Amino acid sequence: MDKLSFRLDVYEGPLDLLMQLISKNKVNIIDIPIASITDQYFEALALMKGLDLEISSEFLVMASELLYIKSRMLLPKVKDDDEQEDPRADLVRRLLAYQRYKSVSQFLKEREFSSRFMYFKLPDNIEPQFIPYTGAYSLHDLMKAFEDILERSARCAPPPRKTFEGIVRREKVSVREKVHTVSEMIRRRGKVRFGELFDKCCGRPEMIATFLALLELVKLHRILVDYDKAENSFVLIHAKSGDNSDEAAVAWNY
Amino acid sequence: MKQQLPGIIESVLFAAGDAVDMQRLAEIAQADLDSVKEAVAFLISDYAANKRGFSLIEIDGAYQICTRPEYYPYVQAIAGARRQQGLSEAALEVLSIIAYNQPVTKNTVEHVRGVNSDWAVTKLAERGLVEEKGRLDAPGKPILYVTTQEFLRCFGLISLNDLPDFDADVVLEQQDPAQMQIDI
Amino acid sequence: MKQQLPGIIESVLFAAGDAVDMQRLAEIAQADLDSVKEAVAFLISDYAANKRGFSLIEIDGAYQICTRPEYYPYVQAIAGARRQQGLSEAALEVLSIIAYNQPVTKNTVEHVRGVNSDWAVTKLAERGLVEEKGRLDAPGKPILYVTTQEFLRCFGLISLNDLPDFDADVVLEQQDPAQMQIDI
Repeated sequence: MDKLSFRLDVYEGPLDLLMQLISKNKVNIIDIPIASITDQYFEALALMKGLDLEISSEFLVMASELLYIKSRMLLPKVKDDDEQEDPRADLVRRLLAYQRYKSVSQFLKEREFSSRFMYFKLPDNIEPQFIPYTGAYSLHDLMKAFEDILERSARCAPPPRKTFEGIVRREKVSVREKVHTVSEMIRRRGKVRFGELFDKCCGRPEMIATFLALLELVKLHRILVDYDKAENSFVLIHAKSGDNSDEAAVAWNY
Repeated sequence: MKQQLPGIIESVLFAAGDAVDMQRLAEIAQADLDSVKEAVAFLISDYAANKRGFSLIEIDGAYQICTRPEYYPYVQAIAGARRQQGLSEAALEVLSIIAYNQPVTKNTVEHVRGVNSDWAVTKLAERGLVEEKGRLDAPGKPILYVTTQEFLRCFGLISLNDLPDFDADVVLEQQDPAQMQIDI
Repeated sequence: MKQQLPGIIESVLFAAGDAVDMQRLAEIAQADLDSVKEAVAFLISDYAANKRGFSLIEIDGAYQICTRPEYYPYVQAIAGARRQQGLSEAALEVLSIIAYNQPVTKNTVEHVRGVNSDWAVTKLAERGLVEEKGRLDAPGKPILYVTTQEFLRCFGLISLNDLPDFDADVVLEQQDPAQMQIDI
């Protein structure tokens, strides 16, 4: 038999090495010439060792298994003993099973990039349904919401004047002005959350002016107040049927 | 318009997830801008005419593919248990402040709100509604935040110009107490 | 099949991103399973006939929408090129063994391969091709592994039935001892 050349780095394990030897020798897997295959197996290990390749313990376990089978094969056979199994039987079973998975590996390898040319998409963020709240609300609740914001603003350290240099045009806040601002904001957006009205306010005076403007607009039916349970917040809705006269009409009171 | 252009645009927009600038779309499809616009117009009318599941929207010079609004009830059904929570009150406040003042530092946001806004800013960034964009040329080089295209998409805005106008004179200023008495 | 069904299916699959079980799809669309299958077949042929940007795949009783492979050159321009690195021989072996024997312990895998398979199993789990699913009711309670939907998707399999048939137990023929003597 020719000296075999081995692809040293590709043995997945002792079974893989054995399969390669069997295939090189063109022998039947269920009728392995144990003696010669065992010799070649040891040659391969020696070669691996010579090349400083790490030989994992599994290769050594298989080596001893092969020697055991070889020795049993040399024992005289007891005639007419059907119970006696071929000493190679267990190894052959393992090799056959391994061979089948090997062929499945090949099948998978060919299909490995089946979806490479397809791109998938991440799930969308799907927002929960908005359920408008139509229950009753009281002016007290509205006042309470405003108080919360005022209370919070009290903790707000005033920003240094310097921060706003150049953008400050006015130092006063009038309710009249706020009526305009608030009504415009609600008219343009259709619906505004209560808290949003105060986002831009700094200091109690501006907040109070904003709130008074809001009350005025409610009184004039220019806006409607509803409560959005999901958001746990009042929402202010533009009232199409409301009185659309000039803000001046309401601001004179102040 | 080459025959495959609508398909190319669909697949690119699908894979991108986000909005894709129309100029960039033209480059990718190796087509001119007019052809891209034409193909997009074709897709929009095709989706509508055949009641398809998609719709194509234009945001800020970019296109994005999304589900057709009329099928939203079905789409919501798939969300089922993994329904996402809406934005918190705090997050909405921060978002509005950033939207109107961008680019803006967290410090400014906190001044306006009067409370620490770390968590809300982080949350908004996580959800892709705001993002970092450079640093302010000031001591400490604080990070500047801007709103994203996702913000526009989320709130149904075509551009930031769609935000309701705020009077410029609603100013973050400490009031003179004496003055106040008169005004209110 | 109601007229809007294809559109509903498109929008739900689009929003979900993931594969959606066909039964669940039928519930959401308020249609029967056959109608859903019919609508999906319509979509698949429509996408192909009109060179649309999408394709619809079936995995394990679920449907998923993705980009049409022929537009990959364009899509990769926006979404980035795909990693070309294939699985190692060892990983493919482990995957085959798990696929046919699931749920299966690492021990069994190692017995079949005749070699330690820790690394390969870890690698496969990292890539989402296999996952843990419970433990074997045996001493040491070893972890059981199964293949995932991602495995089917990745390898273009509709279900595990698409794996090649194994010959039912290859029968180990009892050799004639006399014959054996000659062989050795």
